[in-house]
Amino acid sequence: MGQTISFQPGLRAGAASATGPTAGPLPATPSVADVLGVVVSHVWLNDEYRYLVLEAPEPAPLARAGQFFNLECPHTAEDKPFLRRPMSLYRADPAHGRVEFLYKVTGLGTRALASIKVGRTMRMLGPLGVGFSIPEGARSIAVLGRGVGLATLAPLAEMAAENGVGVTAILSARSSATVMSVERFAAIGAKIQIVLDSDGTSDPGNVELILREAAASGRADAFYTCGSNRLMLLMQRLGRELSIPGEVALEQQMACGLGMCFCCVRNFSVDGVVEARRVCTEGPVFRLDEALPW
Amino acid sequence: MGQTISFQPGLRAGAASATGPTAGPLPATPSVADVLGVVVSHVWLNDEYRYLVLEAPEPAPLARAGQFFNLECPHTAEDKPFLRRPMSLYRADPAHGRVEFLYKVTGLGTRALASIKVGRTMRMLGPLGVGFSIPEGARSIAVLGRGVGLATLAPLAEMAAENGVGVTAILSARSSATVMSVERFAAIGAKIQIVLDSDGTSDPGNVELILREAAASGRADAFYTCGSNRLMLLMQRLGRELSIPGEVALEQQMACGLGMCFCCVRNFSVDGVVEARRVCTEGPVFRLDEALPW
Amino acid sequence: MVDPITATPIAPPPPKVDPSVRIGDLVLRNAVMPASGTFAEGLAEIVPFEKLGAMVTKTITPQLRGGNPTPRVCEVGQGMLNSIGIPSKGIDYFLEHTLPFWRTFATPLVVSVSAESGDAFADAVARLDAPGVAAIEANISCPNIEEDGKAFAMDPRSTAQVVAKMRRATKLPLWAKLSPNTGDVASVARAAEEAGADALVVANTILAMSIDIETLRPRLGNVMGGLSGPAMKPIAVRMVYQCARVVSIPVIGCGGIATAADAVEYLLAGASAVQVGTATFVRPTAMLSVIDGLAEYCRRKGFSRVADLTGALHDADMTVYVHEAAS
Amino acid sequence: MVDPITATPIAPPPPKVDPSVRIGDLVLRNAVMPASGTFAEGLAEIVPFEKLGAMVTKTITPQLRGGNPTPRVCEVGQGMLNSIGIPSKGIDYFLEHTLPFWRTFATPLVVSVSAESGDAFADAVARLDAPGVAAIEANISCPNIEEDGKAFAMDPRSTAQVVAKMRRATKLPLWAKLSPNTGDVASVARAAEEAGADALVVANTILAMSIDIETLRPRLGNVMGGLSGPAMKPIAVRMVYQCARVVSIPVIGCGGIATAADAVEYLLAGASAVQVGTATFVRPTAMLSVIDGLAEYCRRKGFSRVADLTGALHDADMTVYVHEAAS
Ligand SMILES: Cc1cc2nc3c(=O)[nH]c(=O)nc-3n(C[C@H](O)[C@H](O)[C@H](O)COP(=O)(O)OP(=O)(O)OC[C@H]3O[C@@H](n4cnc5c(N)ncnc54)[C@H](O)[C@@H]3O)c2cc1C
Ligand SMILES: Cc1cc2nc3c(=O)[nH]c(=O)nc-3n(C[C@H](O)[C@H](O)[C@H](O)COP(=O)(O)OP(=O)(O)OC[C@H]3O[C@@H](n4cnc5c(N)ncnc54)[C@H](O)[C@@H]3O)c2cc1C
Ligand SMILES: Cc1cc2nc3c(=O)[nH]c(=O)nc-3n(C[C@H](O)[C@H](O)[C@H](O)COP(=O)(O)O)c2cc1C
Ligand SMILES: Cc1cc2nc3c(=O)[nH]c(=O)nc-3n(C[C@H](O)[C@H](O)[C@H](O)COP(=O)(O)O)c2cc1C
Ligand code: FES
Ligand code: FES
Repeated sequence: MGQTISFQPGLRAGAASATGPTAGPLPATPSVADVLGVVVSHVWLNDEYRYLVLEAPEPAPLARAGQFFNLECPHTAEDKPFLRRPMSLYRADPAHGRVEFLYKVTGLGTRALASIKVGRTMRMLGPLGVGFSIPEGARSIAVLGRGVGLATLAPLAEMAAENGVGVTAILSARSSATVMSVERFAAIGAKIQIVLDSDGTSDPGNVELILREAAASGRADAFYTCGSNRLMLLMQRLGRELSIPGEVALEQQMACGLGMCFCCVRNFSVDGVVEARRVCTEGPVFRLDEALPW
Repeated sequence: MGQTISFQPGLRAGAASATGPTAGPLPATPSVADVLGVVVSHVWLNDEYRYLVLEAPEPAPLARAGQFFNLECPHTAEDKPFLRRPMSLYRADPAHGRVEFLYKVTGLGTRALASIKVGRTMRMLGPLGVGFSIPEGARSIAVLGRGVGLATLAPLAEMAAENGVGVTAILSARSSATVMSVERFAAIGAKIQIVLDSDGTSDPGNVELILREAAASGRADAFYTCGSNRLMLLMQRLGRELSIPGEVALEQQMACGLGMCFCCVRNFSVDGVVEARRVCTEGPVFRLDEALPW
Repeated sequence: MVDPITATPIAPPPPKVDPSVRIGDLVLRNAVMPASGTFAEGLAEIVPFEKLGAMVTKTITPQLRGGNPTPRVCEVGQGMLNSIGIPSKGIDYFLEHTLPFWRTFATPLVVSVSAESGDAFADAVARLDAPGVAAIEANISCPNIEEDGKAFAMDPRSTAQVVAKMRRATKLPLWAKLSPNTGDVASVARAAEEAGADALVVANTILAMSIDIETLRPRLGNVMGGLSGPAMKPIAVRMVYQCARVVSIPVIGCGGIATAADAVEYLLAGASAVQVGTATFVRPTAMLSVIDGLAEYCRRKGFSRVADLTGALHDADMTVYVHEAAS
Repeated sequence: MVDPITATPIAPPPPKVDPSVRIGDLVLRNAVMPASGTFAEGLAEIVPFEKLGAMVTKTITPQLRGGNPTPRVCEVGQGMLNSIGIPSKGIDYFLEHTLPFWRTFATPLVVSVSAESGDAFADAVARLDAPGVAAIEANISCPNIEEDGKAFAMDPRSTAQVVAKMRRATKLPLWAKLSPNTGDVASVARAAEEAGADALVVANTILAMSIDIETLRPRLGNVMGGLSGPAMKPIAVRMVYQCARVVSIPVIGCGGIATAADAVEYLLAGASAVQVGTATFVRPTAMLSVIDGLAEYCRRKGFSRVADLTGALHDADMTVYVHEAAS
């Protein structure tokens, strides 16, 4: 993607280089810490998704779009998650010392997480990983997300807006009941297109048309996607064809979140060679053109 | 102890014989079950002891003095007891379907138990084991208990009273703050003697005097003890000397409570031969003269 | 479908699931039985023994034996250690006093037996060939006095020897219960099969230890003891998988089974039946819920027989290095 | 005592505890270090490496290696399975790019190494004799291609061979990391000592397996993987106890240590130091609390040196059958 505006809170050891550890001591002020957050709000948005707001000391609220935290989920009578669970930043508010998450209750860990009550504390390790970046000179970006992937893209849209970059947001969902974060995108004046399975508009053919139109009308100097393999492949193909740089936020099972255990690797195609990278440290945001489908 | 009035709810397979299982099918109506109790009251009596009242279906409230339950303690954030914990019956109230316990918070399991709230349910396996029996013709018995052992003896005193048998109760404790169940013994008109470490009255010499006096004045046709090795040895020696039969309620670590795992054995001296018996099935109440110190 | 009387539509009855399994010549009404040493007469009031696939006795030794010093059990996280030892009243006592009790139930009785040498094992097995005994489970995880106290099942050679001697001594179905305290359970399994075992039970407890840091003493009177319960499940599932790949006799899975889901894991890994041990201490009715839950799982997943779960793991596309450690 | 300024009585300062331990010729500032494969540069922002007794690298192999298919980890109760494999950029890369980073810390660096044959091990060890490397930890729990893929440390003979070859190849302190996947860890320990190991690390992960009963697939891409975390602690404590009784070189305990209490158990069982692995994933600062908690425990119990905990178990009055299984 050539030169980029860096919105990173400072380079970290693991993030500094995708090819290996850096020599030399690390910066004195830690930009990652295992802090204790206090739950200030925790509500259901619909049957599956919960919205969690915590008050947390720095560096947590300094997290940037695309970064994530490794959350220590509580234990309940039924669910006793052993490892932490990674969650993307949904919103960081350094002024009020707040960090927000939006998550889908899927299994053991998120079920347990869903039980945490307002006023309780939770350990949160982060901010972790490499966040989104916007290429220098970009005037407008196109973001395409589905499901909980929209949660990851919402703070990117705000970061773009803050930097005077326009946003076209294509929000894909099963039905209108499960589209999330519309207000977030609307608030920054994004051009929003909602596409649904229920009325067939989420069909890749239709999404392709929307993306092509955005590119043709100069509203897509960069592509961003999260949450769907199919949409990632579509955006990748178009990006290659139209020479539009892009980024994708990926998920993989994690244990440490800190680049130590090597369980979170995914394969990437780097100049035709397949290379394994750790999603927690080299990602979770990667170059769209190097990503491989999962 | 010669002929005894049986206060047992019905002979059980394991309890029927200390020398081995009985041949033949078991009684059709189970007298042991794993029932779900509902906590109706749960309070601290002092810094260490808690008093727990449950509503439970039959056969639980049919439990007799000296029997016990194997309780499934809840899990808390800190304490996750794996096995159940045995607790003596403190009071059974078949009319109101209630079962009560009095316990000391000592470790993992009782700490977790202490957390259970009114309205919550708890699995309780029982009634288990062989309870107390009173020799036929006894007009008055002497019970000697210490600490939580008093809890085990309280229902025995009531059983005696119901059968027109008088009770002398010697209650030993560290200080007056930790004597428990005085009202229970008082309510049935027992002759109560409180002996304390704090004023030296709990000294074995003094307790011996009290017991000898009870025996001399015809108030000790049988001896019962629970909760102290030292007091058990004292009562055993006096019982032998004065030819007073007796019973002791013993404790041992338990896993199954049902005679299956053989972890709860204690040694007994039976006609001069040392024999291992399971406290859960052959006990927890044993003949005083056969018990060995622990 | 329509209700013939009310003429209202009714849901089709849930598909019938055949819960029975076959262990060699023995057909069990279902796949669930107790593990040796965690089952006895006292459970009859809580679990109707007629509902079990089989009954398995505590291990019996030829002669009277005392067992280990107390404390004999301790908790460790989601599991427990035991060093009960094998207190036993001897085979004669068993035949005279205990067997008649078990004979009153229609459920097959498996008698667990242990001895200190191959010959003693053979002798014990011969004496147990009595009416009411459906199969012998040889607990060969016990120390072999001819091998310096090492358990027979720690080594394929001593396993082969002891199983062969027992095989000659009885026509009863002979199950060999393997020890997890070996580096090569697959070879031990093969040795037992070749020597004539009709089935394998995998596995006994894992040797372990726990220390009370306040008293600075071992938490078991015997210093070390056997780990059982959920904590050992992933290790025993692995062993069942390794064994089932290399033998053609049935494998009975054992270790940490508390729920039907646990039992399904063992069956998918290759077991033909399962034993439930420690879970019965925690929840005396555990075996009953495993039995019901297995049928329910089959219904939900479209298996018409519980026996069809055996080895139904989807691993055909995966490379397996049976001997390879991980990290 | 009285405060010299305010003249009010003050509590005597808590007795000083010496936290240092000695592993052969190496004196460590405390008894706590990370376990191989659970530690890397990324932790530096959270744990000041200067506070650790030592640093231990992820296992390095002579050549570039890829590692195993995903999923590479799964949870099992209070533990996890991993089949990371040993992805490695090779020794040359390590010496050139990674070692300089580690050299910037004053804490001794232990380099974990693995290879597929005795000669390859010897060659690797020789190449790692570089400034900044304080000791070699030989991960001999890995498969030996000359023995059909069985791990070196499953067997005393192959352990002796590989350790002897390494011993000749380096003057650096040589630690052998043993596998729990053996029936006789004490003999393996003795073999390693006799062949020249300076210390033992006991133990690596236990081979295990977990199945997703909804998909009917193994939960690890590699089918089987290594169990780590609290679930394995009682097994590894037992192995440390067995090993420490038969060798006179230091034993480093490893397996499920999450708290100072866990570490104390290992030390009492005979360990001279401990490694913390999985716990760091769950609580990245776990090692720091183990370090502090060890000193606190010593203070409370009246030990003036953490090193005095080693083997301080009160078991003199107890009979121990080192090889005997339990049930
Ligand atoms: C960097 C990153 C950011 C994420 N951000 C979000 C978010 O903002 N909102 C949200 O709802 N989800 C997010 N996820 C996915 C979330 O971590 C998983 O849904 C969650 O771990 C599921 O755990 P579980 O125990 O509830 O589910 P289970 O299915 O029971 O999990 C079983 C195991 O699989 C792992 N796992 C399952 N699904 C995923 C997944 N999609 N990604 C990684 N591991 C998985 C779990 O960690 C656990 O180890 C993110 C994942 C990553 C890697
Ligand atoms: C038949 C019987 C009746 C009992 N009745 C009562 C009662 O009415 N009130 C009461 O307060 N206590 C009673 N106890 C003792 C009670 O069971 C223990 O205090 C309790 O198990 C301690 O568990 P913990 O986890 O809190 O303590 P910990 O000390 O952490 O227990 C550790 C282990 O030791 C066992 N254990 C510890 N102390 C004892 C003990 N004294 N007896 C048996 N096992 C023990 C526990 O079961 C557990 O396995 C009785 C014990 C038995 C056997
Ligand atoms: C208290 C106890 C006693 C045991 N006694 C025996 C025994 O006598 N013979 C035997 O073969 N296994 C014995 N075992 C092992 C069990 O049969 C079983 O193999 C092991 O506990 C693992 O299964 P689980 O996790 O379901 O308990 C015993 C286990 C426990 C916990
Ligand atoms: C994710 C992961 C990776 C590991 N990688 C290695 C390794 O490369 N080399 C090694 O010797 N041990 C490796 N181990 C094993 C650990 O070093 C340690 O022996 C084991 O995890 C037990 O300790 P624990 O319970 O504290 O984690 C690994 C363990 C885990 C969980
Ligand atoms: S989660 Fe451990 S390396 Fe990425
Ligand atoms: S507690 Fe199991 S036999 Fe007594």
